[in-house]
Amino acid sequence: MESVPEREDFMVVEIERFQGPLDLLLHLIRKQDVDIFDIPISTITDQFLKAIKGLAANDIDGAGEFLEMAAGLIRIKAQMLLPRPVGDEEEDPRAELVRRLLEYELIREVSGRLRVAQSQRARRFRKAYIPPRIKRDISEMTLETTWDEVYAAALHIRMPLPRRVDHQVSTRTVSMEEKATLILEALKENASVQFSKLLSGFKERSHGVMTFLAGLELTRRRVLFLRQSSPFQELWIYRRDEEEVDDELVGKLDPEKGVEG
Amino acid sequence: MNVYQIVEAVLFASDAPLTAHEIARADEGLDEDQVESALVFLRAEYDDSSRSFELVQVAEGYQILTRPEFASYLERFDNVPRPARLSGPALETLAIIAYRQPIGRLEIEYIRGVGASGVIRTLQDRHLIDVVARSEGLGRPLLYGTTRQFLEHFGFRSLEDLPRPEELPIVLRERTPLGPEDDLAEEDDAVGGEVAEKSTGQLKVATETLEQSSQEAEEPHR
Amino acid sequence: MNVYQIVEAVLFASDAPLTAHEIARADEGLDEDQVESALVFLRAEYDDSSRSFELVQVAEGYQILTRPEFASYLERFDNVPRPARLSGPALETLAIIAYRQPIGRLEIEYIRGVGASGVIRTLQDRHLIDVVARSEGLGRPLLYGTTRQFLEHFGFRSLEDLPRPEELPIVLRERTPLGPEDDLAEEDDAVGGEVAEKSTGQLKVATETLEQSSQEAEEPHR
Repeated sequence: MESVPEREDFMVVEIERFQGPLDLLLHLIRKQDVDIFDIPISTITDQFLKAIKGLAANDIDGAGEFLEMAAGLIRIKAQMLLPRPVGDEEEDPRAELVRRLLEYELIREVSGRLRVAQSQRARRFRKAYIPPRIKRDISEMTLETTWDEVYAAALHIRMPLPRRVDHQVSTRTVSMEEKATLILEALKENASVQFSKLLSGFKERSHGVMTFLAGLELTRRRVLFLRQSSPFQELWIYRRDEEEVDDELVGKLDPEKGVEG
Repeated sequence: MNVYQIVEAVLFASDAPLTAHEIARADEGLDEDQVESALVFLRAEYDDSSRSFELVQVAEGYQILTRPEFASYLERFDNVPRPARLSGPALETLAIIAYRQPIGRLEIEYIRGVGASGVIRTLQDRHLIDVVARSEGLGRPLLYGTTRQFLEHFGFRSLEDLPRPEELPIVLRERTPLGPEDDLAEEDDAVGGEVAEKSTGQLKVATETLEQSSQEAEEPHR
Repeated sequence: MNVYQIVEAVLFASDAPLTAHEIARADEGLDEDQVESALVFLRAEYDDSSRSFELVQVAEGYQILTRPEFASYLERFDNVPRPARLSGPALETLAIIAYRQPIGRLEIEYIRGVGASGVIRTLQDRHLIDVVARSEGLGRPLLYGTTRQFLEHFGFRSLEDLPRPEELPIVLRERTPLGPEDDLAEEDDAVGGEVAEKSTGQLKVATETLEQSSQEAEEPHR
């Protein structure tokens, strides 16, 4: 971890270096060693805005994407300030952003590996000069296909569905409460549990998402914390305070409750 | 690293014959004489170990080439085991073209839901279809239709003979338009059209695609 | 003529990796097993005789390539063709497509946070990706997948050579969608009011695509 002597200097980032707003955001977060599961949204938003200052003027390709992200950050910041009703199971306003950042971080990692693979492959050369050979015209080959085959294929052609204008919203059948209970149950026995363990037996993606969100929510309430030693390691959920691991907690997911000190 | 190995690597990877002088550029420590000896050594080695390639000297320099006696295998490799039958995608595409001709690639792709340039090329190579016109639409895309060989091969006197029973999917039985304009505009994505410049970009992209695919036709398939 | 010589000649005369099945086309009497044994034999022979090239398994086939340690010599020659390196955005986009194929443009853009149509077009032009299907979702957007050329470019034998799922963070390992569907709806704003699609099964479809494309490659390599 390199030291950051001057916060102000650090903030002068060359926007051109970044592949896009997520790249920049990830840079700001990782550079300062803040918890990605508990992003100080206000600070990060300010830094992001500062970093993209003058962007539009420079006429950088994709400036709109940075501005879009800026708007999103400001929206999240505002949502964080709003008091949330007791028992509200709406997700942490930051949750989706965290998911995107983690996924983007992975993609960045993978693309780094692709880059390495590309260079390694580029050290090998194939036979370059290959004398041209006379190839028989494909039309000289006897075609065995019969009309019956063509017709059979014709019968299977189906007109694409007309585009629908309305948007389908699937009902959320998995509740966060349910998943929070699952996590707390698991933490009764042990001080920590692997995230993947909590997913075993559930096939649908929504379970993964909900468990993750419940984890985030409980982290926010300081009931537990999530740790990942590095991007490619298993995600671990740790119990923060034994006394607080209580079934009652699940019932009152109250923003005020968890914030102590 | 032996000199003969370096020489071999250079000849293998070069797309043109190289003189001993040129090969010597591979390494500061190399001179032409060393390269010449390495070439003699390599030539003998390829002969002694019955390699199917040999070191050949042509006017412009040296090259590694397969020996002439393998030509028949290479020719067979190039020509023989092509499927004498059309693949599923090719059959489907042919059916669409037969019933909806003249039809452009984008429309075919719209109906099939996947790219069609490779299959169209195959069918063209087989002389079952051909470009029959050019659309008046944006980019004036090429329109395909069936050929006389198509009729001959399947034993139809004319296109009127194509069966059109009730069981045929409506998209083939009736030449109904494929839907609102934007459906085909959306299709522009197939060739990478930008959302922002959808209307103007389309023309440009379509033309590029045509040029590109005619270039591709000369390249071998993977 | 020995089998191994025929196999060698064919590999030597091809500019792309070939499967044992493809190589077997060279002679009627050849079957895949014979080709496989010949490949084992050739590989050992190249190693034993310190050839500067070796038999490499890549892109679901075999190819003769120079050994990496000769790269520095070869890079000095203009006559030695080198594949162009891909840009950062291209690599990121490929990474996304490789893992989540088949995947549509909007989802790629959401994951990267930037527009993707230009990059997608470039990757398609270079035959690293292709349209492999069409989503069943709204607007039936095109879905992209990687090609054999993709494997070749990175020297992968198959998609299995990509970093293994166990190495990936849990969130991705479970191939969590980008969020509940309503999250994607919100994202519409970011990508220009289009409707987002969902991705379905990933690696399975990719494999099918590869099989299909090798089937469709009705023409031989040069």
